[in-house]
Amino acid sequence: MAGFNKVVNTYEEALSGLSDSMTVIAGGFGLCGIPEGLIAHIKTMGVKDLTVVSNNCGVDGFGLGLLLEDKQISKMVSSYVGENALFEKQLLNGELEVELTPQGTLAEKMRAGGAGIPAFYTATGYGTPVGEGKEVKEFDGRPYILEHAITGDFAIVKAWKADKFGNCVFRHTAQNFNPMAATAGKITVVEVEEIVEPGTLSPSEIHTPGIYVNRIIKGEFEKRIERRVVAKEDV
Amino acid sequence: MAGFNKVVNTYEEALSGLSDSMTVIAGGFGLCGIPEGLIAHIKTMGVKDLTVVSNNCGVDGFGLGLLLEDKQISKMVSSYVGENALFEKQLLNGELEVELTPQGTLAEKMRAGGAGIPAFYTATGYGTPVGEGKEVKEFDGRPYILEHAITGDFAIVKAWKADKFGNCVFRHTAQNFNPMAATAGKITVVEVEEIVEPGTLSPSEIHTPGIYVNRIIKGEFEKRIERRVVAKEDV
Amino acid sequence: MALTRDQIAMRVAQEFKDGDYVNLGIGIPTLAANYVPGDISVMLQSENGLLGMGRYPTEAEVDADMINAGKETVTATTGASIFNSAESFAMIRGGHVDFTVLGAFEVDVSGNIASWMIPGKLVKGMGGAMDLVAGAKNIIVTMTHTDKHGNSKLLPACTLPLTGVNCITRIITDLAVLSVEDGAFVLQEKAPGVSVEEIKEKTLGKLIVPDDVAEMVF
Amino acid sequence: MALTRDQIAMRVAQEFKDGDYVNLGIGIPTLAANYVPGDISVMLQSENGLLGMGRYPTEAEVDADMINAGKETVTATTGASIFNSAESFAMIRGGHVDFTVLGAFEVDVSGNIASWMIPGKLVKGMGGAMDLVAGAKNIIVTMTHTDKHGNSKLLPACTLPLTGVNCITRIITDLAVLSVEDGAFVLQEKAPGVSVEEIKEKTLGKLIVPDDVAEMVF
Repeated sequence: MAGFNKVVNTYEEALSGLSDSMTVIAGGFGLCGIPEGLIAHIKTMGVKDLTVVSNNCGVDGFGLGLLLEDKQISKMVSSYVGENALFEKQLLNGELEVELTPQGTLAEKMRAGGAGIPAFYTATGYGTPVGEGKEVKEFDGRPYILEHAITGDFAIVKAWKADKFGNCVFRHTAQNFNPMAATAGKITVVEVEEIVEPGTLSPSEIHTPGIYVNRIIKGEFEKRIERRVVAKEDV
Repeated sequence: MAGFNKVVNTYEEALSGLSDSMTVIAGGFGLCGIPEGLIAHIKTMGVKDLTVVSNNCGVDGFGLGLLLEDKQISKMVSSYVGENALFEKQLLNGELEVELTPQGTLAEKMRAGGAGIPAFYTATGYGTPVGEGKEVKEFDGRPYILEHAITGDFAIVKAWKADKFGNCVFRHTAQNFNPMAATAGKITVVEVEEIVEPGTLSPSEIHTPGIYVNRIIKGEFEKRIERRVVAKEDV
Repeated sequence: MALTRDQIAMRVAQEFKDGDYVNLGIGIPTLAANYVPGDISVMLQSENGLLGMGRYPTEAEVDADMINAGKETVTATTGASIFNSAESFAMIRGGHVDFTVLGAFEVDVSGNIASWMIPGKLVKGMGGAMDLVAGAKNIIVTMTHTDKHGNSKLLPACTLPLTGVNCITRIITDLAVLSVEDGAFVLQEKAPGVSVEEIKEKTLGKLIVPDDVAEMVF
Repeated sequence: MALTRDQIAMRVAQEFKDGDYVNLGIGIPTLAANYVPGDISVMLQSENGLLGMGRYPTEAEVDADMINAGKETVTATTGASIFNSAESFAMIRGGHVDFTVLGAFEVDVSGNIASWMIPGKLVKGMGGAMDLVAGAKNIIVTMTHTDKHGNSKLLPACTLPLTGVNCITRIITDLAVLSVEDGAFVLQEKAPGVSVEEIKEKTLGKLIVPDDVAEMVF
């Protein structure tokens, strides 16, 4: 099954073909379940004018926040971008554009992109700034807005384990946007904690089937915690 | 967590509230992964004029085919109904209406119904009899048709294991339409091979979260095989 | 006396029924989890993909892969399920979550809510709030009755950009419990020691006051 | 000589590249799995929710919960994944399956295909065929060049209700391999011993015959 072995050994190979002005879809929620090494390598590559689709934009100095340092991102599509001073500055300067998208709509847009559904109706955002300029249609007397799918030139994904064929499982809430991102990239690159042999993962427990995955790289993860909250009392 | 214990002990309780002219969404593909006991009990109940949404309609004398015997189904929404002489007869007699729906569109309609998406665009069926009378819209120069979500008064689902809170896992390809059906019923009833204690199933391996499930009943399954094909040579 | 944040949360928790699935926003709504009556259980949905959110972890339990929608470290309860963001919002948008509790800057007599954006201030984003107000079966808004300048937050029409339209049916403030019905706020309960006059004075939108208004019971 | 069913399947299998994900329809397409060259591997997608469909089971392996889209008992290969029908068709509709091979009653010079319904005959349904032709990157139609009455199945325009429009790019029959380009069939290869004249005669739609037409090699 040589043709299905998707493991690459360097970040150069993993991100080969990524160039200026491309759209990159990134998995992760806050700093949880983000492809740390892939993001760091995009910084090293120095590609510019990226559109990045991700629920958040990391924090100053970590995660996608790294790509703000050299102004590599020209547009973010996100639901919440409040954790980042550099982001604020570039936004106010007009160096960075942001398309705020409701979190559920964002997840569904990625899923739709991967699933060949060019657009869908949702009540989310109707009558709000999000609905402005969008097609409205009533179903059963309730108004809905038409939202379009998102696809990316690249998708960068963080999984817990993947087998060499690209079948992935995610750990706890580090799953989040990763499975949808994986379906929506022309080239999908998965950075994992552990690469296993095909057959190791139970077929019915696979979160992302290998068909969506083009390249797999073993990463090292800091897994920085954004808000460490610990139980106050004995539990 | 008494409020989350969804286990019922009789089929009467499991299907309480099901009445004439309702829409029932059923999981299963062919005879694989069908809620055998729930279907048999619907026959016993004798409710009539049902609209049944299911990829297939069982075979003569088994599965949904049972509900044809007393003409309980007035309309089927399916992708393929070719395995059933009684079905043919009632269709030709005009006793039964069938709305043929492409398999992927059917799965997506159920998912959309459960996910609060009233309609979506797909290229499937454009330019064919399936597309007739439906709204057409172009995206990136390709025409797509608008398909509407499906929801049911009841969904009947077959799972392998469920915990008492309704978290379900499915076995092998008996998964098929079951997870989508589970999301699309106003009342979702799951018939399972085994009921387990909450905490037994790993949270990240659950196929259907309990929030979708209203009632759980332990069933006995014949698991009839539609096309038993065995390897001819030594393997 | 106006309620404290914890008292508002306590009153919110009285709304829950045994077996409810509930999504709690950041702030006062989150506090409500501490006051769920002992004889019922609710399951908390966290929109980053967790149904069955538990307490905060001990030091030993802290796990970077286990967070809630507020990005705090958290645990899962027995019988929890974990899933992706599309599934999480399918659940929310599809109306499977029984209750959403969230804060707001303003609500109005049409059931509109503004909670995410103040023009001129930096906009951080709506997160999942627009999906939640569009999808949950019952939405409870918790907020103070007036802003820090004493201006009413219960208006004839919201002035800020909206989070959702025609979706708010119940409001719990530091002064009162109100429903939204047919273009008016209807006073359901008042906080202990708060007069109907004070509530009238601080409610700018049309307010209907029934003959008999109960006092909240804790 | 016209090809046998197995020879058509053999020629189909030559189209596959190492690492392709392939969906094979019932009939001749399914046979193609037997002729995948030894130096490449393909993974079979079965639209009921199985990626990595394997051989038929032994008696001991037969499992009612493990079937393919033809409702036959099957096994899964090492590295297979199993998922629900919405996910399966997300994969198909989203263009992630490299090849779909399916039979047809008719195809035409516009790349239209009719494969599921003959008016006046009982209609059993399209199953997943409409999704497959709308979604796969490459579709190969396998069929006999003519029907049992000798009528061409390669037409200027399909006469039967369609399965999909503008989607067929490659056809492998018992007589030839053809592509569909700019409103015409283009003859790519002929079966061993079959003359260009016979192919011309049996192709009702516009046929372009290049100067040099290779013979199939097995």
